[in-house]
Amino acid sequence: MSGYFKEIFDGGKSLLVGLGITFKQMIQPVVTERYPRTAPKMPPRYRGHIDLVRDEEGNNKCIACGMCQRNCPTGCITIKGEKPEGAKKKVLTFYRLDFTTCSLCGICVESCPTDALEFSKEYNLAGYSAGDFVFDLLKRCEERRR
Amino acid sequence: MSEWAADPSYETFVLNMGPQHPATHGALRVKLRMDGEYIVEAEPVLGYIHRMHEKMGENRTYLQFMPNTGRLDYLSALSYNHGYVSAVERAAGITVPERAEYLRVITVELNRISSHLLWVGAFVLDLGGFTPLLYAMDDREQILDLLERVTGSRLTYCYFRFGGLYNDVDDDFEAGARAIVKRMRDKLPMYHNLISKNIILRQRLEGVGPITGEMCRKYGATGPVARGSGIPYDVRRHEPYSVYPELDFDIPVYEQGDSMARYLVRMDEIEQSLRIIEQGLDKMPDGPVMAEKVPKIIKPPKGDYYFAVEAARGSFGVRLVSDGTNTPYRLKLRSPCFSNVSLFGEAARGMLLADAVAMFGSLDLVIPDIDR
Amino acid sequence: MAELPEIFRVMAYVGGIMAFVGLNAAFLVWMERKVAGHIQRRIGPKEVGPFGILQSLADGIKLMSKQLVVPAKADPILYRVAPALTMITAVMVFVVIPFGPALVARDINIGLLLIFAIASVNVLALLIGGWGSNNKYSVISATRAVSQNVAYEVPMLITVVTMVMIVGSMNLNEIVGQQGNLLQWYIFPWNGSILLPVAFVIFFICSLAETNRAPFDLGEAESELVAGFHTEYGGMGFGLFFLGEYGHVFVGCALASILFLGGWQCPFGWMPGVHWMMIKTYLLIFVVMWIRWTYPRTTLYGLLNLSWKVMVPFSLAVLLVTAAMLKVF
Amino acid sequence: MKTNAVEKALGALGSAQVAVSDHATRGFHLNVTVNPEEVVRAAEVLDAEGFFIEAVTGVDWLGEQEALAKEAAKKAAAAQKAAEAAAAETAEQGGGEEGAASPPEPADEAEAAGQGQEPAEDSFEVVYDFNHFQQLCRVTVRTRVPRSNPELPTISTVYPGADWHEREAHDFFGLIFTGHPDLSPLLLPEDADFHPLRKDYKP
Repeated sequence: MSGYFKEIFDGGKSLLVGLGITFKQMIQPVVTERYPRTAPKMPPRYRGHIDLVRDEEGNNKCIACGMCQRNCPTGCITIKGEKPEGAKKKVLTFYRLDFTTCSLCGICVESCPTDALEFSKEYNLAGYSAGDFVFDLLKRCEERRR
Repeated sequence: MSEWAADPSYETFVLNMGPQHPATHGALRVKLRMDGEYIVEAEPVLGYIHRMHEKMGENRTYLQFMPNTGRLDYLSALSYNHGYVSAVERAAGITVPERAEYLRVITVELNRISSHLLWVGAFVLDLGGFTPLLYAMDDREQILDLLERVTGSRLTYCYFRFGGLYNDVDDDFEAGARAIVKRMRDKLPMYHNLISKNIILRQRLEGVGPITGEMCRKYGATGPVARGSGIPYDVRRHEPYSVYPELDFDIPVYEQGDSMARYLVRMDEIEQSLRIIEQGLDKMPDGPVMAEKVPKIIKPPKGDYYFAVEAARGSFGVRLVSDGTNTPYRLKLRSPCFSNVSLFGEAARGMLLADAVAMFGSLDLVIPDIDR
Repeated sequence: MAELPEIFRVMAYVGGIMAFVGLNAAFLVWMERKVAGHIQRRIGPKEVGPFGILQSLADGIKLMSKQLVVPAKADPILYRVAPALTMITAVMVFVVIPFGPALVARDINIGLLLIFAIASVNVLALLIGGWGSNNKYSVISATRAVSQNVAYEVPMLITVVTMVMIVGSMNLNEIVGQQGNLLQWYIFPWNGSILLPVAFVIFFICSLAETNRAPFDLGEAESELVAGFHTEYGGMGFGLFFLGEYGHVFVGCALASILFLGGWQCPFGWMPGVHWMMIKTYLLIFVVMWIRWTYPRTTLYGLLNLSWKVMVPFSLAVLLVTAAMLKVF
Repeated sequence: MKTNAVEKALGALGSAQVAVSDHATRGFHLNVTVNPEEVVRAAEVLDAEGFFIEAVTGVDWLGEQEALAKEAAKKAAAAQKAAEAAAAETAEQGGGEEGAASPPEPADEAEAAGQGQEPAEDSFEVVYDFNHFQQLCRVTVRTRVPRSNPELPTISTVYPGADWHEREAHDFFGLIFTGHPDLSPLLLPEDADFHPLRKDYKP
């Protein structure tokens, strides 16, 4: 019989302790980060979609060698470049990234011989159609220069 | 209670739990033949989220398969990175510098704590308690922020490389990690008072869904499911790899084999992981994070290799059959949840629906890990 | 001015009660989400109107704008009657609840009996709803809700019988009238029998179970039965179940405050009034919500064990001790 | 240690060749190859020793035999070229010893053997992984099953856990496990008749 009362007493005590905890939590300040009003700051190594690195005058360092295109596991990068006569190195003319199939593994950034790629800090990429996620990095690079 | 359900005249009905059901945490369907609220027979149906990772492994180079490992069990993705990377290092004979191994162990243990935290929240949510999920998510957020600062991603990591890491940690990683350890140590008593000692929860879990050691052996269940049934099997101790032998931590084992035991095993594992992280941070030497001459294209010699790691849900094994080229000939991923869920059919026979949901939650299943 | 004919009084009270039930449900929806928010260290509704007040209005409009879909194989009559029935029982009970000394729709001398008669019809509504929507989950949840309410009707009535024994009448206004200031409330052991606080706790827990709330919400157990008996209901069907549930929660807490905390009596005895009744009831409703966001759900057998093995013996003990003490003193 | 106890027990099986391999470099301790019929026996032995089933899977060795045959032919051709060079050299020195004549013969037989019968039939390799909870000992049991009729007995009677692994192997490779309770597709859709992990699978 004593077990019966003891169990009820212990049970009751554990219930009251539980209430105490939630009350203590209720008094403490709220932890929500009000996203639309306060934009969160992304850490330096945050992996957004890849972007072309711009050196001082603002043009990119890419030599259109296609290393990133070959190494990408899901083949989401397509590049076109041509060699202007007289110049030694090829120049990038078209850089298309299909971000819908990119898995952000960083192999392209790693395998680029001239370190022409880096991770951007874009995080709110809402779009209405899949087309919104196909980026033309060359155009983005020029836009940022102006 | 359901013996007379055996004769065909007694009418039982089939209830579909899933593939879209709050308790299955993903696209897994369990066909329950029910007699009233008692389960006469339960049969999990898989394949709703099957992506054929093993075929992808055969037409990708070794490095290109790295992001796939993070998509298997996305809650402890770093352990899966660790398993795959170590398997290829064992095959190709690459040795990893000391600092990289320590950093790997620390980030894997942080990932294990974040996985257990999310599991505790979701598990108590299955039992009807809404609030602990939010507290667990709040603590887990700290770990995700720290790992995001280091690896760049929050859930599906691709941070390890053959021979070391993608890049070294920044300097306030150690301070961040120690702050997390301190914060978790203060918070654990709160969790125990709110959840473990709560009489309603104890009544819901004690004696519910008993799994015997023999059943674990027959079905190959590993991880907290086996350790809840009295089997002290933990790959970190049993088949020591990386720098685990130098770290001193113990393996929580409970004998009862019911849902409460599995819950307590995971809660104690959080404490052990905190100990590992602390020791790791103390013993971590300086030095390079990447082995010197790691070939650009990995071509391991012919033959087959096996490497097992202790993921948050059990022993994750990679069987790598290489034919000397730069893509694996065959890549078998032995997933822990696949074996853990296979014993649900036999274990749930004769249980009440509410208890079956509690036991299902205590198995801690991640469906993409089952379907691969 | 001349006494207005009776019909105006009835019309005023019917309008008042209907408005009150609607507003009360809207307020409780907002309050529950705010309380849940702050317990879980988040804000709760914030965007719609100042402090999110209009959130429940927005929910109401959303629910009303939804198309009323009747599942093909659902029983046409039962499916439609069930939500209405919960609403009817929720509203009818307000007839006898004394909000203020003179503010009671109909002061019937068997008020308490009327409340419990109507409240038990609510279980029927859940059963009809569950069975009518022809969905396996709903049938399971309906049978659970029935066995749960039956199990908790018994101890609740036994504690109410002890209260009636002490007070001597079932007229709610009289019950409140006899409880003057704080020291005369029936929650304190020196006012009737030494086990009155236990009676209050039992009554409160049983009212939780009656209204399918907190740890006993097996009726609409999300994680097992998807949404219990109102799985197939969308739009206002679900809305009515929701209004009904909040109506019953208010009635349960109002009864607890009437029987034990001296309804509209003021703790210090000066001007009693409807505000005291509101404060006490909404405090109790806060406790109900606080419990809901703290505990997990019990199982059916755990719940029935609690009722038959703990609640009923304790309430019988309270009954006997009270009877003995009333005889002696 | 558990390994030698198991080694003796498995050795007792008729066709088992038991090889101890180094765990550090290969990941398993015992590498056992058995005939398909012996698989259930091996499973029973390991079950008696208290092992748990870790995984069952297949490897499709399509084109292996051809590669072997080509290799053998290449080796034979190389050996023959070397023999001719040696014979030409002795002819230059005018020495007439017969010694040089002998090396070409072995080259011819190998060559003849090479093209003689058409290369042996390709096969699936079915790999069973067992491990032990208490002592560290991973045993890998392998069998070869011809690709034309990939049949072998099921071990789900001994290890119920293998039931799903075998269904998965059936999904991916088309291996037929005789005596299996229900060999319907597990991960692939119900009406799947293709086997993705076969090397000759065209999506």
